[in-house]
Amino acid sequence: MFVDSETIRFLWPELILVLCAAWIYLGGTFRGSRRWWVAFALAAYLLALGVILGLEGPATTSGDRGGLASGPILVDQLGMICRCFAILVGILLTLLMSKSTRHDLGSEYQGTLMLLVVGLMLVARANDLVLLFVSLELISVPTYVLLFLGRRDRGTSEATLKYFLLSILSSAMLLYGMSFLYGLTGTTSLRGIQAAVSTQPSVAALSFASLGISPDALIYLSLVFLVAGLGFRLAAVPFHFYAPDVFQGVTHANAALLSVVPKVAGLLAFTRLVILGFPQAASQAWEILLVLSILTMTLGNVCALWQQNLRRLLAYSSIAHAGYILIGITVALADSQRAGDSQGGVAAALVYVVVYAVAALGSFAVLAYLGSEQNEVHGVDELAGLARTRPFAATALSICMFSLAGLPPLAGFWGKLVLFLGAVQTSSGGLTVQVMQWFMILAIAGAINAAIGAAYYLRVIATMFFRAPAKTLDAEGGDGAAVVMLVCASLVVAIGLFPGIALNLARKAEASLRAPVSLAAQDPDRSQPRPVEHAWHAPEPPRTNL
Amino acid sequence: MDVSVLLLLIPALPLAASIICATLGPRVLGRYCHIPVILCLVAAFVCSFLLFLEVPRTAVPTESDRTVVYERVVPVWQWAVIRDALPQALRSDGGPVSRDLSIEISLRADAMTAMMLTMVTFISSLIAIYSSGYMHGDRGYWRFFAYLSLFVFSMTMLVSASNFLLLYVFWEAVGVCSYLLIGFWYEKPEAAAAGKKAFLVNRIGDFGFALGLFLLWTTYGTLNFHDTPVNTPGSVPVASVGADEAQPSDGDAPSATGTVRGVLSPTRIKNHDFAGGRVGLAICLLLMIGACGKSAQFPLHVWLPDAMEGPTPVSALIHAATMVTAGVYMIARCTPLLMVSPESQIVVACIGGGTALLAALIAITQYDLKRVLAYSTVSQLGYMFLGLGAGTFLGITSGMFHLFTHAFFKALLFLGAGSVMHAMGNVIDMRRFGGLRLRLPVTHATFLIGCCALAGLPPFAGFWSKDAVVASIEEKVHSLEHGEISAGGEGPAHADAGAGRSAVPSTGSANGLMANAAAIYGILFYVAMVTAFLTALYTFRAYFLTFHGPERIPEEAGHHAHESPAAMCWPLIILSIGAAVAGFALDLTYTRQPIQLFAEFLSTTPSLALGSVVGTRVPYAFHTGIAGISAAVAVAGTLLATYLYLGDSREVQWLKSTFDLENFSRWYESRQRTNWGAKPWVAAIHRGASRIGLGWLATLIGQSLLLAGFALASPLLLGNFFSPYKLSFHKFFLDELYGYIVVVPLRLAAAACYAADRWIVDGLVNACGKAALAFGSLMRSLQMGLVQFYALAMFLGVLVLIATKLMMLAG
Amino acid sequence: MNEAALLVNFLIVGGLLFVTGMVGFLVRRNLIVMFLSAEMMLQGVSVSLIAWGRFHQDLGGQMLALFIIAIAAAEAGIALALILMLYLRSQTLDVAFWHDLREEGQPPYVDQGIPETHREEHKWPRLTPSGVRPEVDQEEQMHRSRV
Amino acid sequence: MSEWRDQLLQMLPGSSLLVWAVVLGGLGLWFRVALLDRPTALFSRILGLLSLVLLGFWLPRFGGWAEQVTFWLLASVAVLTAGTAISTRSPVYMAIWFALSLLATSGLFLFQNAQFIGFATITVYAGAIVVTFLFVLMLAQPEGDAPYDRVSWAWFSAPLALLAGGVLLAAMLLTFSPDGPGRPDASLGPVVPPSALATDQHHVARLGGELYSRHLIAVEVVGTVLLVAMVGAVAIVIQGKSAYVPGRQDGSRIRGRRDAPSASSGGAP
Repeated sequence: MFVDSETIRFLWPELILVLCAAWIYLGGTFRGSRRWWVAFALAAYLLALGVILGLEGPATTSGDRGGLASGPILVDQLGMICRCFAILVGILLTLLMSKSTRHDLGSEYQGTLMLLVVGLMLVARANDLVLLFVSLELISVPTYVLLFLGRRDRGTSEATLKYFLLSILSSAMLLYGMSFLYGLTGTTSLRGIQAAVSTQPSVAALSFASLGISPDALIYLSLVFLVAGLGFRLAAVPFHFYAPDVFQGVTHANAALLSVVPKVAGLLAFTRLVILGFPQAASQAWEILLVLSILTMTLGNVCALWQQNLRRLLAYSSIAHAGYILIGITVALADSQRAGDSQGGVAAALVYVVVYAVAALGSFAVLAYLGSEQNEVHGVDELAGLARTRPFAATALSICMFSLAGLPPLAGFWGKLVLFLGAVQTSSGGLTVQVMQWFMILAIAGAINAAIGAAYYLRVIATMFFRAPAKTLDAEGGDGAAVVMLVCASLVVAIGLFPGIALNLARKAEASLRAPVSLAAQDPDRSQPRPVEHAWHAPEPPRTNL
Repeated sequence: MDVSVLLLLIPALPLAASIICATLGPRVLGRYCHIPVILCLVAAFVCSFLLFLEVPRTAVPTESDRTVVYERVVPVWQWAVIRDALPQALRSDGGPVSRDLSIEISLRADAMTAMMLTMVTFISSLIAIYSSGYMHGDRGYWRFFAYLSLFVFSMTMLVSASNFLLLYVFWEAVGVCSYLLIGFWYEKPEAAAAGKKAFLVNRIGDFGFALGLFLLWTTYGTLNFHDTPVNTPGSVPVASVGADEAQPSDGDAPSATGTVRGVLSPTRIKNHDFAGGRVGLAICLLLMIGACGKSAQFPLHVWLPDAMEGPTPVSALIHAATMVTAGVYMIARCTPLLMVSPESQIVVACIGGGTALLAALIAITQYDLKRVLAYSTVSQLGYMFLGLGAGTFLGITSGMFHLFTHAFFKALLFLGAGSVMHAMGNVIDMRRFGGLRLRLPVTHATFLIGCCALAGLPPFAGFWSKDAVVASIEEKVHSLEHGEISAGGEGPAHADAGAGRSAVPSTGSANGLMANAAAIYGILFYVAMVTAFLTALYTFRAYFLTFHGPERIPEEAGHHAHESPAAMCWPLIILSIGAAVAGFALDLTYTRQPIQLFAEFLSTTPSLALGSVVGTRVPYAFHTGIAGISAAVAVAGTLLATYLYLGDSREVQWLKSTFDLENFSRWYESRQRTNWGAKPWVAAIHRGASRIGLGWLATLIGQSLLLAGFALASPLLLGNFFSPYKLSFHKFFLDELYGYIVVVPLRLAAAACYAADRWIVDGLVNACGKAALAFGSLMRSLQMGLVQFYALAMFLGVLVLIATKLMMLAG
Repeated sequence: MNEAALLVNFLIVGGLLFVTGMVGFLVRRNLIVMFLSAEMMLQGVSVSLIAWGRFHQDLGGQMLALFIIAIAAAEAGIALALILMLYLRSQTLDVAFWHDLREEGQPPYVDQGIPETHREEHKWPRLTPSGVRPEVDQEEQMHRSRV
Repeated sequence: MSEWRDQLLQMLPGSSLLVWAVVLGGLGLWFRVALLDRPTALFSRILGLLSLVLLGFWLPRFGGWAEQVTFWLLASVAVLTAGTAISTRSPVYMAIWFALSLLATSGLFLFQNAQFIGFATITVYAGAIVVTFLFVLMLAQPEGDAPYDRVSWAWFSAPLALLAGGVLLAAMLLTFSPDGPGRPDASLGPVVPPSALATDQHHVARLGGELYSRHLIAVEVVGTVLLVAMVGAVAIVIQGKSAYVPGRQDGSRIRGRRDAPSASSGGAP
């Protein structure tokens, strides 16, 4: 039995949220007050958070879950931390959207958002291709709705259309990749896939060899499609095109959602799919991702230099940050070829995505707060002299942007630090010379990009501080946005001052991801650089030359 | 008071002042914002001075030898611990290695820190007092003082940090403060632009610094300067250094107990336990890039002259006396790292010498008083790097000594310039005022003292320190030629000190760079001499143009053209005393040389007291010859300036205009001003080019053409001076011949350097930015708005990924 | 039957469908056609999945295909509403109509070379409206729309 | 990886057949897709058929002639109708062709003993989705094809799309390629006996068992997705009712609404 009472017990938070969302939908028909539903949603989030921390906290840390681990959900530290983060994102987005929604659609808005959060929570713990795909769709479908409901104008419609079309396209590619993955192993469970591909030589490999089908080629095909499907969610380069246009068209709150939720989901799905389920792809995957990472951050940063529109600027910045996140994934993939010793690539990417998400949410919250229903803040120029007209908003925005630029001692600095440390460490030992050189290039590219990236954030900050105010902004974004703004800015500072907590949590999460992976004990002599081996360890499958 | 209390108080006081100013400033304090700041800074100075006195008193000889070392580390707070950050595959060189990256905020006191702290707090206290007069009535009064004390906080933390990461953090923090202060008058677009430029150029340097940090971390496994105990995850806080042994760790760590040796810890230095070879060189060069950014060395010096857009006290404090010396401080702090790779020392010395000469050449032709001073700062920083690059004990201490004296006289000069600006209604062009010596008597007298010190005239501070730098180079050349450097000069006690693992520089090195080391240092010696001459020349040029000649006062001055208020005069007077006596009044008995005293004080710093640097320690002897030469050179420069700018006979006037290349610069500037864009075909090309995003290329080409034309025209210009008509007309030709031969090429070189600096170096730095922009515009053109194009791009991405693999497999 | 050969046959059919759908998505401009092309890609995926499932004698492939159908239905619902609304706003189903959001300074998209129609267009029969269009009370409509 | 290369080098004759098949098919599709308004239908059909035939030569045989013929019929119908669907001018015909392709695909599913999926495809896709879209099409574009249906958005769109598709397909074919084209059936390695799955009489019951045990959570999640989609679709329609906010600048280009179309009042033929 795969789904038993215990499994259900571990699904309580999700169930609570789904039920509350259904209740919001239902009740919204009778009671239209937006305020009431915002409060209700907040209460639901807090309840779910309490359930996670209270009921599952002790249970999760108690080690192996036995039968559950082969079920559709995984109970581990990574999932738990990410679910808590998902709920935090949900709370912040609820607050942020508390004013920007239309009064008569408030309940639909909040309910949809809540289901989206549930999707994110499920992605964090899916252990099955089916559940993973369905959870990703539980993020995508509400996103379309939220995007469209944000505002009533041409721009929003166009943005929603673009996002919708490209999103279903990327889903198709993701599914195609999944189909090859399934075909390689004959199971949809991620743990099963891992087990199937790591028995050497696997049954499947032998039968493929007899068919003349090269499993390596299948792995590569599958990988490319998975990268394409998830790269869209991360907004990595060639799959990034939608981001600037869509961000420009939607509301600030929705742009915040787009910059955070798909990125977290993409990262988690990638972690689960490729690093957990599919480590055999690592040797091919890191090459692709390394190049994509460099391209992504460079392109994001250099294009952002040109932007006058704030949301567009932040969209390119979000692309650039996807590049940084890919550094972490690349390091994690390169590590998984090496004897057990991890450089913390996943942990670094996790920390980075959290740090980025907080800062991006904060930035968008400030922008949402500064505008009003009629006059949104669009251009960088509109922020001129904000430091004097709205000192608190200006301070919050500059804190968030300094963090995005990676200035110490804010949170973004630590995110970049651990990422680059990982890359540098990978470049300095254990692998072949070419690999090390590539990672050195990656680290240098990252550092150069950090320097380029500072320029456009600084332009915004300079506009706020060093220019005479042109006009006073409305600042009618509502109390919710103001609260989000303050919370995010203080979180950025707090993570910057106490980075140990976040870093160690991420470490634990990564350890829990890798812990049950019983890759055979590797030789203890680590000083010898190990050659890169092909992922597929099949000892030259018997070629039936027919 | 206890050292740890003092060390905590020194940064805490400015921070408190900053917070008070920022919170209470706008509403409560108003015009009295300067009071808490001045009080706190003076108190911090007192603390620093106490620390300064405490250090030599409590320094103790180490157990085994005669070396006196003083070091105190005060851990404040464990900032972050990254578990299992270091994989075991990395270097562990025998000792225990912590696998965690533990970042703590710990302050350190040693002689170098004490010296820097005293200097920083002293200068900044005076500048705060000065600013209370200078900034009087400004709208951002409270803002200014909040930024100022925040800067002092950052700077004191920077010099007292005890790990590289903290150093980096405050390295950035002073950058941010500098950015805020340069752009203080943000209504001026140039000010905002200059602030941004400074910040971005610094970020380029920081990029190198950050990579250097990563490399340090992967090489040594720690970023601390000091030793730290190995912690088991989450158990012993670092606050108890050496107090109790750590608990046994979970078996992963190679050794359960013991201490991780810090990168710059005495034990490591003593054992010469440093990575040499390519890694060592790479670390040094990367750190060097960081230092070049902050200390405005070639080619990252372009931000400093532009930074003069900020309020003058800021220029004095940040861009002359304190922040820019951070790079020098860092390199001096990392001496043990540099000692193992002599190539990097040569690079440091070459960059220093080159920058000194280049900036001095540029300074000759500037008319903006603050710009002259800014280039002189770059030049003097070059001197400091030159000293550090000598890589000997004498060289490093002389570099630090020059840093110390330079702080006094450069702050003095800038404040004097500020006083002039204050009186002249913010006019800073030296062509528009003159003869102010009667109007501004105090400013004049103090400025003169500053000029003497900067020019290196004998009894003043600059003379001693500059002489020490030059002497150290001479010493280096001497020892390289005679192969003495590895033998050490301090007797048998240190003979084995150089026999550690690391390579001690020796003449027999196979490296090509090392083989020519003697020749390189020899050239640098002459470069230093020429720079000394030029320094005297441009310093007194500025002085005479400002304070002598017929009295000219621009109309902007209005009724302001009088001596500044007392709050501004007293700091000038105090600083001028410092500038006059800082060089030799340290020892009231006058029995020892100032540099000797200073070196003795600094020698208790572990970085300088132990390790291979000890082997280069030679008993100091006053090189009368070198001192005489440099004094003579300085006097010659001063006299030439006097001849050119003091006399007011017509001939001198004519000469002056010739030597100033006024005709030429008029031509040059008018060419600059020619509105090329107005010409239709130029405009068409430019518009066409910028449409495809290559406008910067067109500009670059145009400017290079202009430069080429200038180079081609220069012989004609020269020939003009020697035309027969002029030969006959000017009877004093023979007298002036010397002037022609020396000065005109000098002027031309100066103009060429300036042009090269503006166009090529600045252009390159800008071109980097523009290349990014151009690439961005190219990529932007893909964002055409059609959703199907985006989908096609996605598929083509997939196609490229697959096709590349196919190609790789097939080919 | 030779299961392995069967697998290869089906995978190729699936790939053909996927690629055909992709080409349709990239080339056709009608919103609905694009959506249906995307569904065609999903169909290709389903064919592959089921072939793999049979090869491995496992139900996972069919399961994933089933969920694909369910999700496709959900997406179709959203797509319908969205396309309808977009049509109401623009009076066209042309996807190239929606290109206002783009990089600043990029030229707007101009349709080039739409061929003139030479032949008589095929007309669909239209029903003549019968009866009288009822008066719609705006308030009531607002109320209804909430239910 | 080296195996792949070996294959690539070894089976040159085979892959050339393959290349021709892909190229011909691509050309055929290009004639249809890129030149939507030209009367090249016959030519492209010939090319398409030719390509399929070549591909058929290349593909391995898997069973007796009855099975083989059935498969070929279904597969060629599925692929050809799909190709026609994306290349026909009229969106209405496109939907119908697509429905036909779906029917053939369901046949293929049945062929694989995936009865439930086959029927679900027919019911959900062909029966519900495509028909609904047909309604919307007729609602929105009752005049058949519009001018924009006759051209693509750029001259390079069709070649590049076909190139991408061709390379994808070639890579896939190479990956799946048995050792050589048109090999006799028996040569294809061990013959797997008909699986229990394939002959299982209680197929649907087993499917249901799996669905409601192992994938129960996913079922619930899909239910949630459907709920969101439903609520979302209604909300989108409500939101879209008053088509634009008057006075907004970027809404000014929108023409006034026609009176007829709306979600509830059908104006279909």
